[in-house]
Amino acid sequence: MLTYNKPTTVDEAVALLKQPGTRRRVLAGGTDLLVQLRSGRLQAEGIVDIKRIPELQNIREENGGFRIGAAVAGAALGENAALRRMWPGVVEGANLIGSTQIQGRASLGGNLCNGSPAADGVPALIAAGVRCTIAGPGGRREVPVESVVVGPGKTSLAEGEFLVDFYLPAQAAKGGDAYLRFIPRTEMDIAVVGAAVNLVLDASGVCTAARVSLGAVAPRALLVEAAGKALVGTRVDDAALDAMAAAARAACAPINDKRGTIEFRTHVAGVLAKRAAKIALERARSRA
Amino acid sequence: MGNEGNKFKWVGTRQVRPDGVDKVTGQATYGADFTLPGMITGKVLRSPHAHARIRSIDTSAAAALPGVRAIVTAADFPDLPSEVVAGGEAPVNYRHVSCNTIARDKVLYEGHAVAAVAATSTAIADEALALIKVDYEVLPHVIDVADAMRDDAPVLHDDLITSGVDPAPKKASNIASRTEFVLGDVAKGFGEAEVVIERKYTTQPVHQGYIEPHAVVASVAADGMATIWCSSQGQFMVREFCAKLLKLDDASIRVIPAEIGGGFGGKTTVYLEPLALVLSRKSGRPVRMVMTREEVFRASGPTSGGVLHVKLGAKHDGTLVAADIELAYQAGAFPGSPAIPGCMTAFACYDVPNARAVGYDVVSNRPKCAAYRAPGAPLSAFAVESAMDELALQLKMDPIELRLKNAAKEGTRALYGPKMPTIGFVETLEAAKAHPHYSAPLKPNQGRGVASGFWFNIGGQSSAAVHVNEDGTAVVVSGNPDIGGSRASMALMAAEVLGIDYNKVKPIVADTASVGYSFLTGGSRVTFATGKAVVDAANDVVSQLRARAAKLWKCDVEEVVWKDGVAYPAQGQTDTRTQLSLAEIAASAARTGGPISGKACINAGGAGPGFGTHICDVEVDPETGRSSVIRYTVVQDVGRAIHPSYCEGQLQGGAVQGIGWALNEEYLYDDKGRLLNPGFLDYRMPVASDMPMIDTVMVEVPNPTHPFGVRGVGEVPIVPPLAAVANAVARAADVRVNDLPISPPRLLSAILHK
Amino acid sequence: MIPPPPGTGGGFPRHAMATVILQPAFARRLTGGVTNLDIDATDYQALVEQLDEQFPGFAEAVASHVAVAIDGQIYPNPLLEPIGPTSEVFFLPALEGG
Amino acid sequence: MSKHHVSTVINGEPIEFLCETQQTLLDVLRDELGFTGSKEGCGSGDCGACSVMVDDRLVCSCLVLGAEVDGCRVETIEGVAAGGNLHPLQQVFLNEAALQCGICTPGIIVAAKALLEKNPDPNEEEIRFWLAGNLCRCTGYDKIVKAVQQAAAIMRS
Repeated sequence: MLTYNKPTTVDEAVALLKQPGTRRRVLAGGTDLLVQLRSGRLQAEGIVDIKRIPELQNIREENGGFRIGAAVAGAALGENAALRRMWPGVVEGANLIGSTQIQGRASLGGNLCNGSPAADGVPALIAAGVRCTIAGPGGRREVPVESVVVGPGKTSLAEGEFLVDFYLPAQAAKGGDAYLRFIPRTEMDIAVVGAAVNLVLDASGVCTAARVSLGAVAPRALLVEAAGKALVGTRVDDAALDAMAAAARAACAPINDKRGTIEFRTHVAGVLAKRAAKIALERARSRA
Repeated sequence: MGNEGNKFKWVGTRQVRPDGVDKVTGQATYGADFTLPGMITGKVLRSPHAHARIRSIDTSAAAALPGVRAIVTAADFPDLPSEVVAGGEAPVNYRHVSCNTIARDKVLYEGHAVAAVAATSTAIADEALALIKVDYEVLPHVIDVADAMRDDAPVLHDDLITSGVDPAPKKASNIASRTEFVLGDVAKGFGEAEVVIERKYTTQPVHQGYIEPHAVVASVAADGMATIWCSSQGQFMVREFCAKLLKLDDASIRVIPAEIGGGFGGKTTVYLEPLALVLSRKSGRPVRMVMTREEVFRASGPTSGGVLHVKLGAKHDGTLVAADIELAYQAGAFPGSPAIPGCMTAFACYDVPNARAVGYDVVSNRPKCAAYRAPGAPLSAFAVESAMDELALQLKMDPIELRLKNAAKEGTRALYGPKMPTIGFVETLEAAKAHPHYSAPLKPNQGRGVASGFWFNIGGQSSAAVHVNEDGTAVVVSGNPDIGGSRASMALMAAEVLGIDYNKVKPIVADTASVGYSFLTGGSRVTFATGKAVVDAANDVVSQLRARAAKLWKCDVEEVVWKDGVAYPAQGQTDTRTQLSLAEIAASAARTGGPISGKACINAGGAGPGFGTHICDVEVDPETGRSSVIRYTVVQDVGRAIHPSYCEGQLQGGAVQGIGWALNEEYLYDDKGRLLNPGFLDYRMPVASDMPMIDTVMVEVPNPTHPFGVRGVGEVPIVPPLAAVANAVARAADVRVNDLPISPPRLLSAILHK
Repeated sequence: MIPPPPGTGGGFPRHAMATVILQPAFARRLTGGVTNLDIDATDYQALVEQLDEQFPGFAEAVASHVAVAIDGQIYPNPLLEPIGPTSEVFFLPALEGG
Repeated sequence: MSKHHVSTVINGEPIEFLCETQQTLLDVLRDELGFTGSKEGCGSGDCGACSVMVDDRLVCSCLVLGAEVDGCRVETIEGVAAGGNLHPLQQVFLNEAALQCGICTPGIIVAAKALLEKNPDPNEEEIRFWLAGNLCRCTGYDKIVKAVQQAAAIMRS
């Protein structure tokens, strides 16, 4: 029989999750977990609902950046004006997860830990240089977001560990980010390609730092360092954007599946990276 | 369009549907909403293989599970002969229906039902399914229609000999039939042609996509009397199929129609009903069965995909002199694709002196196809209307002008034989040409496509009764499920004939024991055929009312005329003292001979053919291959719009289904023949944000065989969109994709390699 | 009240004969390939009886699997539909719909 | 088998129920409590026919466990009409024929109501994207979008 617990503290949750022998699953928004349990793709003997743990449900400003609880619903992220202003790309990614109804439940923590290479919430987090807090039997540890997922459906979380929150650093004075994804329809699809760009300009408009992340073109979301490098030291002109797009395409290792072909994913990855970079550039420039 | 210039008081007005309040408040009872005391749950065990022989089924472990009340397999069903017999209106092979309901000997597609369990809870039923041991001998399978036609293809049915070929083939194949229609001399026609377009097209099977999964509650009493509550497109169809499959009398089955959550043709056959009936009979408990969405995709019928070769021959001035189409439609696991209507409708829009259509009905290891809006027509229209667009481009002719030049009119001989009766195709073309949409400017990467379409529409058997209540209100009883506002149409027509307020007329959809036989809600027949029955029944009431007035006035019935709900003496109609309203006559019914009730049972012929012309604008993103429909206009001859809003709804809904068919909807299989996208996530039906508003223009060329001029409207609007979209994309992207769906990867690849 | 639709009642004065037209495949099976036949009948049943005399098995063949078009109007299951002296009669596959 | 005891407020009325972990809120509403206005079209959050409000958030009740709503407020289609009076959305859907088969209508009305409470004057694009999670196969969405616009206008005035 399937158990259900709703701990109110992180320690309580860890205690439940570390119990040997019982396969317990962490429930945040449940928009992936419940579907996978019903379809039989996942098995579980117990469900640990982490939404009643206060720190997993709040968004707070910290050292000029934001700490976001792993279970905060997409809709709540979208309603936070300060967060939207500083990290519009991160919020765009989070808000592209599913329908309005899904937004009422789906969390960034769940989107990440579900381990899908196509997760819309993840590339922008990687581009933003986000760090995650993971709690477990051994206490808490902090890791870069790109190290959490290791492959389709697989994370680096150890037995009994779970994701507590994300720390989004302060955006640079002239920094901007953006996320774009391609789907066949306008809504309700899994990303066929996702691209996030976060770049920083100096006073003269030259790019001093850039991070480019791609989704759905490899077994997990990629941080494409070469693509970022292609922008650094440039004014993000067409030549630089072409070089960046070429680097992005070169990093793609997609598959043919029901959602897209290798040719399509590789080509569109470059297209979206370029379009996202242009939006990020505009946002960086528009900052006072 | 409202009812401006409308000579009727109610017909043509936009009234609130009588069943509306229940449907906006959540009170309406659909298939899965019905419960009975003691009801238990039925679930189906489905084949994991695309093609396999069933060596044995061991249900003993499942039967031993506490809470399991009944288990059925094909052994519980009569082994019917394989013969085509007359069904409700069209021929049916009941063995095929039976074997599709529950597999006998062989499973023919992934998801094919092999056993069913009834248990006291869904969890127990699921557990029981897992305990049923089926020993399969897995056989090679074939999915695609072209592969299924090859000599070396795995054969699904050892006894399937291609019909329509003489001499008849000696060995079995997957080709169930070959059908040919010929008009004039095609070879001679192409000899005279100055321009010839010859192309190959392919389309994918698409699901009707109704949001309500199939659902049924069946209860069999100790005396064998069965009652079935279910949502379907025909309670009489459900009764007939259950009776034939289980060798029962029609009289021993009563089917009570639930509200139906969409059908579009997909609910014109049975899946769960016979299983639920037998499970209830075995368990002695009412049994409810509801499909999951995944089951709907894996086991219920899509419409066919096909391979179509089209050849058009024309003069330089655009006059068509010859046309040829050869099409192969995949039927799924059992014969019965709409290849024949595909052939018959292919060139029906045009006056072509020399034409030929050849159709092949081909089985493969997919769910048996079911009807879907204008079955067969959208595929052949996609091919023919795409070729017409290329012809127009090659002749540097306006695509509407080309169609006008060749348009079928009253008296035009159709390839399938008869001359066209009164039709309104030219009127739809003229209206489309005059529509502001057609001359609106286009931006870069935008293109405008035009396409037309035809559907016969059907009539057939319908029954109706009109009861006059003591207070002068009336009840209209008919036997067709209301799938999109037909109760309102029935009430409007009855109110018009009786001459009383629409709100005093309450329509109901009766069960099989409460109204005479009525064929399916389908084929765009209800407002036409059942509407005709309602009008006849109301006229029957009117003659009774006149007779009652005559009695009260002690005059001959001929001396009583009926007008606007009031009986007048034939002479001196201004003499208001001697008028009798319907209410007054109803009040005196007991004195004048008892209740007043009219009925009509008819077999309606002369359904007026329907034609439509669609204009579609798309914008293509040349870097990603995405096509966005940015403007869409549907023009259709509806004969007479009884309820204009619900007519428009049919036009809009049909168009959007066609747009989904053109752009994204398809079935994806792995190499084992297993469906990869059995859900709304990856079976991509249009969502609200994908669509623009769908503009509609209803042309009214009344059908002379209907008292109000009604033509069916539901089928036609899904016929033109496939080509309208494809033609728009071709003109926007400057590259033509002849294989549906025109999904982004497919279009981008065409753009990158053009 | 609404008048009955035109052309639904009564026979026709007899002058010429109705023409029955069959699709080639159908004709090969039933009439030895003859696709056009002139029949003198006032209703559908009489027409089929005459055809069945000339081509035994015809009546059975058209009993259930076909619709019939008389002067352009399609009838799912005709019996006494009137046939005019200049009528054209076609046998079609039965039609359904979604 | 021990069940979870859940206390909740549904359409303003305190309601307690027992459920197993795997029962979704939709299962509980339909099978245990008789609120069959919420429909199951897919069971995977892709069709929106089961849309309800939980603590003022629009969700698919097929993706919420019954056990999760302990102490929460749930609003379903059955609670949209105040007493005998239809909500403006319901009345406009009737007047404008914004439904055909009606199976998606409860979910769409619940979702549209949530939109209008958040944004009293949405434009066409905002309505279409807000309702993208509510599939309708009958109407092509045209009359639904227009009905929501018209209801919004009525509710503003």
